[in-house]
Amino acid sequence: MAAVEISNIKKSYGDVVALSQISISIPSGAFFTLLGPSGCGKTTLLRTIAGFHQQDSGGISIEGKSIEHVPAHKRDVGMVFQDYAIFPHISVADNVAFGLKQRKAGASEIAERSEKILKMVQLGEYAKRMPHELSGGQQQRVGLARALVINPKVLLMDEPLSNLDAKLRVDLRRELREIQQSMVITTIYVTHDQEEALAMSDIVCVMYGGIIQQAAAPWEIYNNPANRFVASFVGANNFLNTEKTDAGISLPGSSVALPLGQKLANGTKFVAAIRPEDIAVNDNNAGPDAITLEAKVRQVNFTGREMNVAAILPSGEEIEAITHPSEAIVALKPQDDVRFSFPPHKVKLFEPGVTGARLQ
Amino acid sequence: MAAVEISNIKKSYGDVVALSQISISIPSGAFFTLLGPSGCGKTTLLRTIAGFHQQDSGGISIEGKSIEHVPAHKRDVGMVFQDYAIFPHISVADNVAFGLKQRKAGASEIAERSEKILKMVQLGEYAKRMPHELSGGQQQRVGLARALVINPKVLLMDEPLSNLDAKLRVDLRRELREIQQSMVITTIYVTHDQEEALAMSDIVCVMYGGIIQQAAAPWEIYNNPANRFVASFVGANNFLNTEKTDAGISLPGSSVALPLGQKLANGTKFVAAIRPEDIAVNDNNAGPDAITLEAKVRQVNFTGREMNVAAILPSGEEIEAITHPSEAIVALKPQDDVRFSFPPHKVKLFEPGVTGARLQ
Amino acid sequence: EGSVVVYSAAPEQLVEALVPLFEEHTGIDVELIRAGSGELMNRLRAESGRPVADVIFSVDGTVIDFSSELFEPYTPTEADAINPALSPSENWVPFTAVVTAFIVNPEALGDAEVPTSWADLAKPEYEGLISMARADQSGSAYIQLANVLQVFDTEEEGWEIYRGIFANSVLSTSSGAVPRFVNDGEQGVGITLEDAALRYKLGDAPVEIVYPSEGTAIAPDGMALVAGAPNADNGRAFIDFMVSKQAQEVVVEVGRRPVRTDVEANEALIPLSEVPDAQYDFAWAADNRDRLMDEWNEILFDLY
Amino acid sequence: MSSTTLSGPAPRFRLPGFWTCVTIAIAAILAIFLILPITSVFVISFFDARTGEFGLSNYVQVLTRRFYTTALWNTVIIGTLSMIGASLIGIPLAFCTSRFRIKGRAIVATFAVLVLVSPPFIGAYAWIMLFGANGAVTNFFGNFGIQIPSVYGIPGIVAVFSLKFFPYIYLMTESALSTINKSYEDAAENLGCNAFQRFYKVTLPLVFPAVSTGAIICFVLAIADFGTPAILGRGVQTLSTIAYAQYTSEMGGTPTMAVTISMLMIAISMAALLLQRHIMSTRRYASALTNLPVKKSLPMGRSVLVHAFCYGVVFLAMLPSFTVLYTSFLATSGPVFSGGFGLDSYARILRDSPQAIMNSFTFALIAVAAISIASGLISFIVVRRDNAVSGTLDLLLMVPYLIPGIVMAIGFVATFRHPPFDITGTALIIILILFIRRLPYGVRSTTSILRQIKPSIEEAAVNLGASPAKTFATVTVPLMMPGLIVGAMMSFITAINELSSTLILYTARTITMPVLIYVQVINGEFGTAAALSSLLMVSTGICVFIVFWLSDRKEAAFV
Ligand SMILES: Nc1ncnc2c1ncn2[C@@H]1O[C@H](COP(=O)(O)OP(=O)(O)OP(=O)(O)O)[C@@H](O)[C@H]1O
Ligand SMILES: Nc1ncnc2c1ncn2[C@@H]1O[C@H](COP(=O)(O)OP(=O)(O)OP(=O)(O)O)[C@@H](O)[C@H]1O
Ligand SMILES: [Mg+2]
Ligand SMILES: [Mg+2]
Repeated sequence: MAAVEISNIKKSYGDVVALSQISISIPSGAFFTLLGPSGCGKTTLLRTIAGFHQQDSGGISIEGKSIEHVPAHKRDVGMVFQDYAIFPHISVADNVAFGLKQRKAGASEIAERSEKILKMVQLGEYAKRMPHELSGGQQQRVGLARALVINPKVLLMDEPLSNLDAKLRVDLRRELREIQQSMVITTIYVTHDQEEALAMSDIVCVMYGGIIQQAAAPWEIYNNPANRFVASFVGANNFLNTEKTDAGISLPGSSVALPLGQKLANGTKFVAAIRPEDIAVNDNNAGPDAITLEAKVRQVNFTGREMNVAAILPSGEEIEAITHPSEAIVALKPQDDVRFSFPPHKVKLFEPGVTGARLQ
Repeated sequence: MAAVEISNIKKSYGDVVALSQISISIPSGAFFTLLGPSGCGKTTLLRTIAGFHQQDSGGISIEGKSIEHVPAHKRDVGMVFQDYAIFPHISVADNVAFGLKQRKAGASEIAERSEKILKMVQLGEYAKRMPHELSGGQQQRVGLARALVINPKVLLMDEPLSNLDAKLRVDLRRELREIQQSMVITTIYVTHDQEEALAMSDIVCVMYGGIIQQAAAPWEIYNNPANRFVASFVGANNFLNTEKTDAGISLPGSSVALPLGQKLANGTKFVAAIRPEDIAVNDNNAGPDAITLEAKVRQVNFTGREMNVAAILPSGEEIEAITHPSEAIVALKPQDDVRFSFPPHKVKLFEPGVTGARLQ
Repeated sequence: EGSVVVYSAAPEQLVEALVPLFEEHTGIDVELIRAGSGELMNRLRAESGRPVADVIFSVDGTVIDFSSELFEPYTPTEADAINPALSPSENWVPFTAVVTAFIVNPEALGDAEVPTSWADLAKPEYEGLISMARADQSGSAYIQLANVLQVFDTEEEGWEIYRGIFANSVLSTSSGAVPRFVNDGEQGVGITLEDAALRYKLGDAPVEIVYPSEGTAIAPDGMALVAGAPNADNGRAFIDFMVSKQAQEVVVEVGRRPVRTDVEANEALIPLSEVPDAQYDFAWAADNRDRLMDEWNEILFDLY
Repeated sequence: MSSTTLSGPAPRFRLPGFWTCVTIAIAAILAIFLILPITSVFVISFFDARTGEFGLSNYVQVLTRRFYTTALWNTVIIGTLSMIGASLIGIPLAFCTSRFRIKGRAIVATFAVLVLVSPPFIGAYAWIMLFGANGAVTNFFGNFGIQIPSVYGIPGIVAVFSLKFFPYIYLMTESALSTINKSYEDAAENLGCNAFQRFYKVTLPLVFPAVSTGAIICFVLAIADFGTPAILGRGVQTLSTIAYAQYTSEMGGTPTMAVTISMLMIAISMAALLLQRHIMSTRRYASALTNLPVKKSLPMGRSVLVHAFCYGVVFLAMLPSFTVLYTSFLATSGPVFSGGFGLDSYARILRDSPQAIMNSFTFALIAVAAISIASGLISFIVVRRDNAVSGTLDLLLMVPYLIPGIVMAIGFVATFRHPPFDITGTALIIILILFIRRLPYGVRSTTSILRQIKPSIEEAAVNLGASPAKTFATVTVPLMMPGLIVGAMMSFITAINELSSTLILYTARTITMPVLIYVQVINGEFGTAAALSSLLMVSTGICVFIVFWLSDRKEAAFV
């Protein structure tokens, strides 16, 4: 039985449709991430599950029970807030104990469980502190402890790491994942950071415009994007416009045919996507079956592990390659001629439009 | 002659030493970046050059002239602010013209130069707009135009991109670099983002604790860090503790000797650094001259272009490898045994301590 | 022809009627400061180094006698026409006779009878029904105090009665508010001035004027020239005008008793001869002021 | 290279900068017009009222005589109860208007502000006209045999103060409630709190700083107000009525006891303020505003209740103002209302009081001009120059809030009646006291807007070649303008309504409307007093409107 079952949820704010026909089934113990750009409806969905507002239609059930008529304060879902929302007027220990007190737990039980959970988030010594005496990352962990201590059936997190700096974010996401795995707690996590989503999740659910674009394991999302939106939002990608002609489909400047079902009509427009890390720069070993495009360098950036070569194709389209750093590539200057090559099977085809469907 | 010559600058705020003994010489036309963690004194140094506060000792000269007794409003250095600092009550054109008016330029000259510079930052049509009608990136460019139009001897920028979102940041850093190169203007740029520093600069100057750790070209900084701090702050790195014994230096769990001058005394402690991208995971082709370490997986994260394998060595030290994604690595689970291998010549040795010096 | 600065404790309607007349008559501009007599004396004292005012107008004479160093004696040109009984002091010139009276609103009295004497007011049935101004803030209230002390056989008896009245009273910060409260029915009896009560009566308010049977103070309101007055001549002209027949007739119109023997009182009032006269002793009131006020303060401290 | 350095300009003496000069000037002004008068009053309180000997005898007297100690208790009780009463009205009202959709919320807020700025003193009489022994409302209910509780005595005073001062709590709490991070409340709900638990366990503690600041203001004002207890007290003495009575006593002389009592009042206010600061210092509430609260629509039944409460409260609080307005249009015959309506009262004030009307506007406008200039400069020093002087300035500007006007005025008289500062009796002394007493309103407004202006904008101007003075004039001032205007309006409103200090300083030439209203009221001349008050309310109302129109956080500008 799925831990959380969402069926056909709709929600509008006046004219703005925030969610349309959302259906999700989340297996027990999974780390499930809602990923999408700002305004796509992630927070709305999460808050609907928490009960902070009512959906227009559709149902939610947790562990098989519909929660439609359960008010927010009785839903037993834990929530970690983006802005921490640690009560600033009470100590760390009191923050953690807050939910237990509401549940009328005994004093000794409260003390014991609070202590245990604070140790788990490595804040054992901070129990007596006031929230303003903690750093951002520590506050975030208090928020997590406060949500976990009540043994919620589901843990909800709305961009819990987005206010932290880069290094801390990476550390905390590991910790979060470890705690989630050790407690085996079903988690719904909201983020707009694709790297975070890929790195943490069992299932990534990409949303756009209130609609689910794809829900799958990270590897699948990255390597088999269901549509152009997913391909562009998750990881970097080059999109080149092309068209089916009598000769089949190829890219301007190259005669190598792109793989494609032959059923399509002549004149149909497509978008070919190729990930920058799949492109080789000035690769003399590229065989005749590789697609090879000539371009002019716009800028070359060294970023440590990688080199980033941005160039302009004769068509005026911009194309970018990411390669291992090498002295030869570092030496490239703007306006130099450059040759990009990549195997045709790495190219994916989509229908035009932001959410154009995947072909093949 | 260097465009900017900073000699022996010291500056304290009460007990806090913000800058100690800073000496820098910046060649004319260079893009010079101050890189360092929060609180290392970057802003303090920049503001000292701009004249917003007085150094305790030491001198600054621009184009050979000391500016010690020149008040801030007469220094002729352009500045681009992190929070844009566009005058909100006057139009874009008036913002750009502000500095020229202070210099009592004629009306026609003002109009001409403002127009030219606005075109250069691609805001030609926005001259009449009020600042609040512009996006963050556009405001940033107004700030740039306003600083450039007075033909400053030096251009200062304090984290000008840090308030923008990730995608725009990458776009704007390309544009910034292009404009700087086309105008050949000496630029001092402050950032704490090492990727940004590497990608944009002619010279990167890494600061820590008010002291310059290393100033060199990006490639040099990444590949030849002068001390442990630079090695850890620029790019990712694994640091493993070791010690010189009679047998020479090797890592615990491996018998392959690390390259090193033989002059050092037995018992001396070192830190061996290996970049995660130099480590191969479960590589069956690793030869006997490669260093091979056994470890237990802690977490495996897929981030799209890369896989991140964090593991624990028998010594309890943590080690991380970054590799190309592969199904085999995706399949790794926590607690699995894993074998890390890397060539000894990729290992760098440092003295212990945060800023331990490079050996060899 | 210049101006004159007048510190006045006179009721609004008197000032409104007289000042424009004076200005018209003499061409001198009047600058008027209105306040209670206590406040005015404070100001005069504060300003004594460099006086601002020329004349103090319509305050209780004892107040002037009490601080006579602040003033310069002056005899008006028509001094002869003034009733000598109303002119007991060299220090000041009488301007009008002020008669203490009760203003009574029978509707607001509840079960209590309309009081007819000071002794009545001390009876317990008037508890909380009497409105009275503070003797330390209002000149007329001080007169009332001295009045009560003078009409009984001994001063002790007077204090006994006064204490009773005090205990029954609600103190008001100003004498002007006393008849207002009675008019509004907030209180039943007000100890006030005859002319103030008369104005309400003339306005058809449900009030009566009662003169206490033991005797009531018929006190001249005084005016005096300020020592070192910046416009001393205009000040004298002001004083002269205020005792003139023309001015005194206006005084009568607004309900005050004239000081001149050749001007008749307002017909809505009973003749002065029928008012029970307490033969109010100004000199005694002035001489004993410190002592009486100390005693008054003690009562205040006791009661509250 | 080194040769260039050598030929550089030799170190030379630098003139004190623009801001250093301004700081010195401001410090001098505050020292002369704020510290000096207060010190001289303070000194007076140590000279025995009778003997003139130096010592603590006045304080001993005040702290041992039953008369004074009773008054002290009355004061503390009235202050505390009024503060509680105002909180009991203000907090629920703020909660309703910030959390529920209220039709005409702007009207509620406007009335609340108008209550704040209604003319002083006359309100208490209006209450008597309504709820006195023979008041209109009392009689109305009396007809049905219903006995209305007395408006007199401590309960009446507390009720009137609660209704008069609740807007401070309401406005401050409202603005805090609408900027509180909603995540806190969500978190509480998520952890199992129902609506009521959420309010008292989380929301209320979070707005404590605002609530307590509002409460302190109520407390300070309630203990300093002498008009209401004097009129409604019926024998209840408070420190303020005694101080005023002593000052205006016939006996004259140095107002030693009045001053001593005032010092006691200041000490009580100060103690209350320090207590609040102490409580606040242990908490810190900064939080990001990522999740703004939303206003809920209520179901019909509850919505009606909430609306009735909101409108009921402000209507009740506005009653005295309405009464005054109504009274001003009654026909009069002498002091008695002769029945029917008429414009007699207005005709009379136009005839008799043009001087007072002129004065009021002239003084307030001049004072406000000075306040605007000074507050612009002061706020720059306080906000931008982080040094000992700026900290002291900030603290010093709290002082006028705590010092009753009467004390300030006594201080002015004591200080400025000797050459070379002999300005008693002039318009200048009134303008100066208005300036010093209302300066904090201007500074507070400009300070808060300046805090929102990033310093980098000014640095940008300097960097582009503008001198510090020029930067202030061309960049800072235009950006501060909304705050300057709101501050100017606030100080204008409060300056034109100022009574307690001008009452002591005015002369014939410098009488103002509130003073005239006071004089008229104590003389029983209600009609003209009401007409003058109405005039004052209208001009104040216009300013309120302008502030509403200009300021973002509307009502919040008033506290
Ligand atoms: N209270 C509201 N009233 C009206 N519209 C709203 C409200 N809350 C959200 N919306 C709109 O609903 C849509 C979805 O909003 P939501 O907050 O769920 O997005 P999100 O995916 O969480 O975005 P972000 O990453 O910026 O947090 C947006 O278009 C938003 O503008
Ligand atoms: N006005 C000040 N008063 C006291 N200490 C200060 C002040 N400004 C900066 N410091 C301290 O001086 C040190 C250097 O500060 P600086 O602002 O130069 O750092 P930074 O490198 O720019 O950091 P960031 O990346 O956070 O902007 C820090 O320790 C900081 O706390
Ligand atoms: Mg969101
Ligand atoms: Mg900085």
